[in-house]
Amino acid sequence: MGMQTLNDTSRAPLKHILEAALLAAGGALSLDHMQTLFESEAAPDKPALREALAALAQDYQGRGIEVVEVGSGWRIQVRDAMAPWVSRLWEERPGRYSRALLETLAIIAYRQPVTRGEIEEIRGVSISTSIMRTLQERGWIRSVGHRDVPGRPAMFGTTRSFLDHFNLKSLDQLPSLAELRHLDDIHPELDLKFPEETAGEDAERRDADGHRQTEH
Amino acid sequence: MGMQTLNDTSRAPLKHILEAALLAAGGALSLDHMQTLFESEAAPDKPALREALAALAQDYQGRGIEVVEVGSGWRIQVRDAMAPWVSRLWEERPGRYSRALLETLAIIAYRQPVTRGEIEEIRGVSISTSIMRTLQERGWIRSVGHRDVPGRPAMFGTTRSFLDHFNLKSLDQLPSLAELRHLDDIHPELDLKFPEETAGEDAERRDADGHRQTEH
Amino acid sequence: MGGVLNDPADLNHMLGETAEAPQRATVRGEPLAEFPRDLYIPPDALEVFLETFQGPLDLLLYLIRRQNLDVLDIPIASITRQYMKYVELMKDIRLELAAEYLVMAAVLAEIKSRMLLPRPVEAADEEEDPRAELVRRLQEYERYKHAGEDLDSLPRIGRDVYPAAAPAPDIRGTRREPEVSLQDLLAALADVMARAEMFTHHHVQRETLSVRERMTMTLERLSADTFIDFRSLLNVEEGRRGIVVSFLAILELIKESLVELVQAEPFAPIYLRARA
Repeated sequence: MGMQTLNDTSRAPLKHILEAALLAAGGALSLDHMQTLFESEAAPDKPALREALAALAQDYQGRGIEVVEVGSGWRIQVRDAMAPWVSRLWEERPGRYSRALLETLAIIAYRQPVTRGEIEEIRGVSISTSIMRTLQERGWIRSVGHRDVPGRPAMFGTTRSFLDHFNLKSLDQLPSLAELRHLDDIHPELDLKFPEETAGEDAERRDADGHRQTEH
Repeated sequence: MGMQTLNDTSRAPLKHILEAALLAAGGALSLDHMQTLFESEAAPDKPALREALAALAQDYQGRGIEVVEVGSGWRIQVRDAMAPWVSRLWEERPGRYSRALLETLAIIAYRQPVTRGEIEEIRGVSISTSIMRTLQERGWIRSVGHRDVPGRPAMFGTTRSFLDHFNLKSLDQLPSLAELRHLDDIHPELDLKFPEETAGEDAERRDADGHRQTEH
Repeated sequence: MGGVLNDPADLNHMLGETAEAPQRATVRGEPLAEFPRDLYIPPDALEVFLETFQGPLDLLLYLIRRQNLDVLDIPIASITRQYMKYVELMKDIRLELAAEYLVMAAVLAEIKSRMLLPRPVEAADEEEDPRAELVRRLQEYERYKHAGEDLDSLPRIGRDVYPAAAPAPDIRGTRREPEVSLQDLLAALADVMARAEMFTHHHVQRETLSVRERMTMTLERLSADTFIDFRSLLNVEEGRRGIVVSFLAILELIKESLVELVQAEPFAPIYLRARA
């Protein structure tokens, strides 16, 4: 391990080490992972890493790249403004995702943990095995346990790679779901409700909120 | 995507477009390829590209990355000086040694010089060659001679590196076998002390031990 | 719409439907279920249909939305009729329609019949609207349909997001050696000793450990080729204890026939060498 004694951040500024590591990784690195790049006694603490990343982000102002935080950590990526040129690097247009795949992924993202049966119930059709396989192979979903019902079906949840892929830092950043309305809502002028009824509705709405929170 | 059809390099300096493209490509781009990123009438000529690349190279002075010309074009790469940190990105996680290896090492430490056959006798099972090789490669044991019996088996003893690794001045600092019976109570920091110092604590430890045992 | 699919309107034209479908002639409140007999069905109709609609819920939503109806107040008779028209058409061209479409047809028929039953005025409040469950499912599906579209519009790697990467110097991934603590080592020893029942014989003591260590050190200094002066193995600077340890080590080595001892005559220097 002779070379490691060179881990001398006095000569290489931390931000430049991180820049090199992030570019070499070609994807997101967590702060924990960044720390493992240093000898244990020389490892910068997390505030120091954050500070260096902020400094790097500052350096990138007005440039074609940026430092962003996504699900599994930090990465350097090309700015939107560069897309006109950069998108021409590849002749093939990126493939589109089928509606079935997107809807399935959306249900898993918003309702996790959720079983395949539950997804099918919401979509009203059976889900092809290839969609579940594709989502797992891409590393966007994974089995997170089994529902304690007959058959013990696997429950699925999304992964950090899913967040990375869609440029999200956390599930909170997903657009919010449309609210459900109730049959009674259609003739509000006729519904001279009793307080109990309204209270009940409020409770239901709160329920829906609470539900959202467990999803995240 | 509603991208600018203008490819307006007046707003994005050419060197930043090239930087974004080279980093998005993650490898070398030829000057011809770089030109295809622009609308044909807006495409910079090769001297302009070279000039922008030179400017970028200038910007990277003192940083962890560099612009270099390689066979297939130009690329941005991580500087060699960053190897100590960057190489750790792909480092295998340190594994764990098997119980068999640790037992073998312990027997060698306590019974040296000892032959493989003698270790096998104590452990009651044969020892794989790979264990002996691993311990030798690690520099913790070495052959110190041959036992004068049929087959002249090598005898093994521990090395100075072994002592260094376990932060021992000499083998004396290892607890005696009798003490090992109370292993649960041996704390690493006590193990590092000289016999004279531990003598008093031994008594204490035995006390504590008796106490613990009544609890169980 | 994610734009993944052909516009459902295409299919609509194919079916001879228009957005004004509800305004068509009706008999006793029921529309005339007429199909153009000579309707041209393109050979890829199955794909178009299956790709256009994700299932019965999606088809129903389409029928509701294209007429700007409120999902909470579905004209169930009219929607059922339109839905059945699609299902019949699919059957006519012998598409293997997913069973879910037929199940939904039954559900719609059931709701329709329940809607027709006269309900006692007092009971009307407690009794749930027969459409309630369907409405819930439609809304539930619709929100995830939109969520899927939202997901599709998020920037994503490969289409809108380009992670930056740079080749790194060509280094062999260094292998980190496993860590071993003294604790691990001693635990291993305690185990093996317990197995070997060596605790019962107290013949290995701390003292012999240093002798054992000295045996190793002594052997390292000896070779089979040359003799070494016995005295050079005893370091006076180590003091009395050190000399005793060295001496015991040498005796032990002799006992184990590991070294050879040579003395030319009484009181002459003693020489040692490793046994060849």
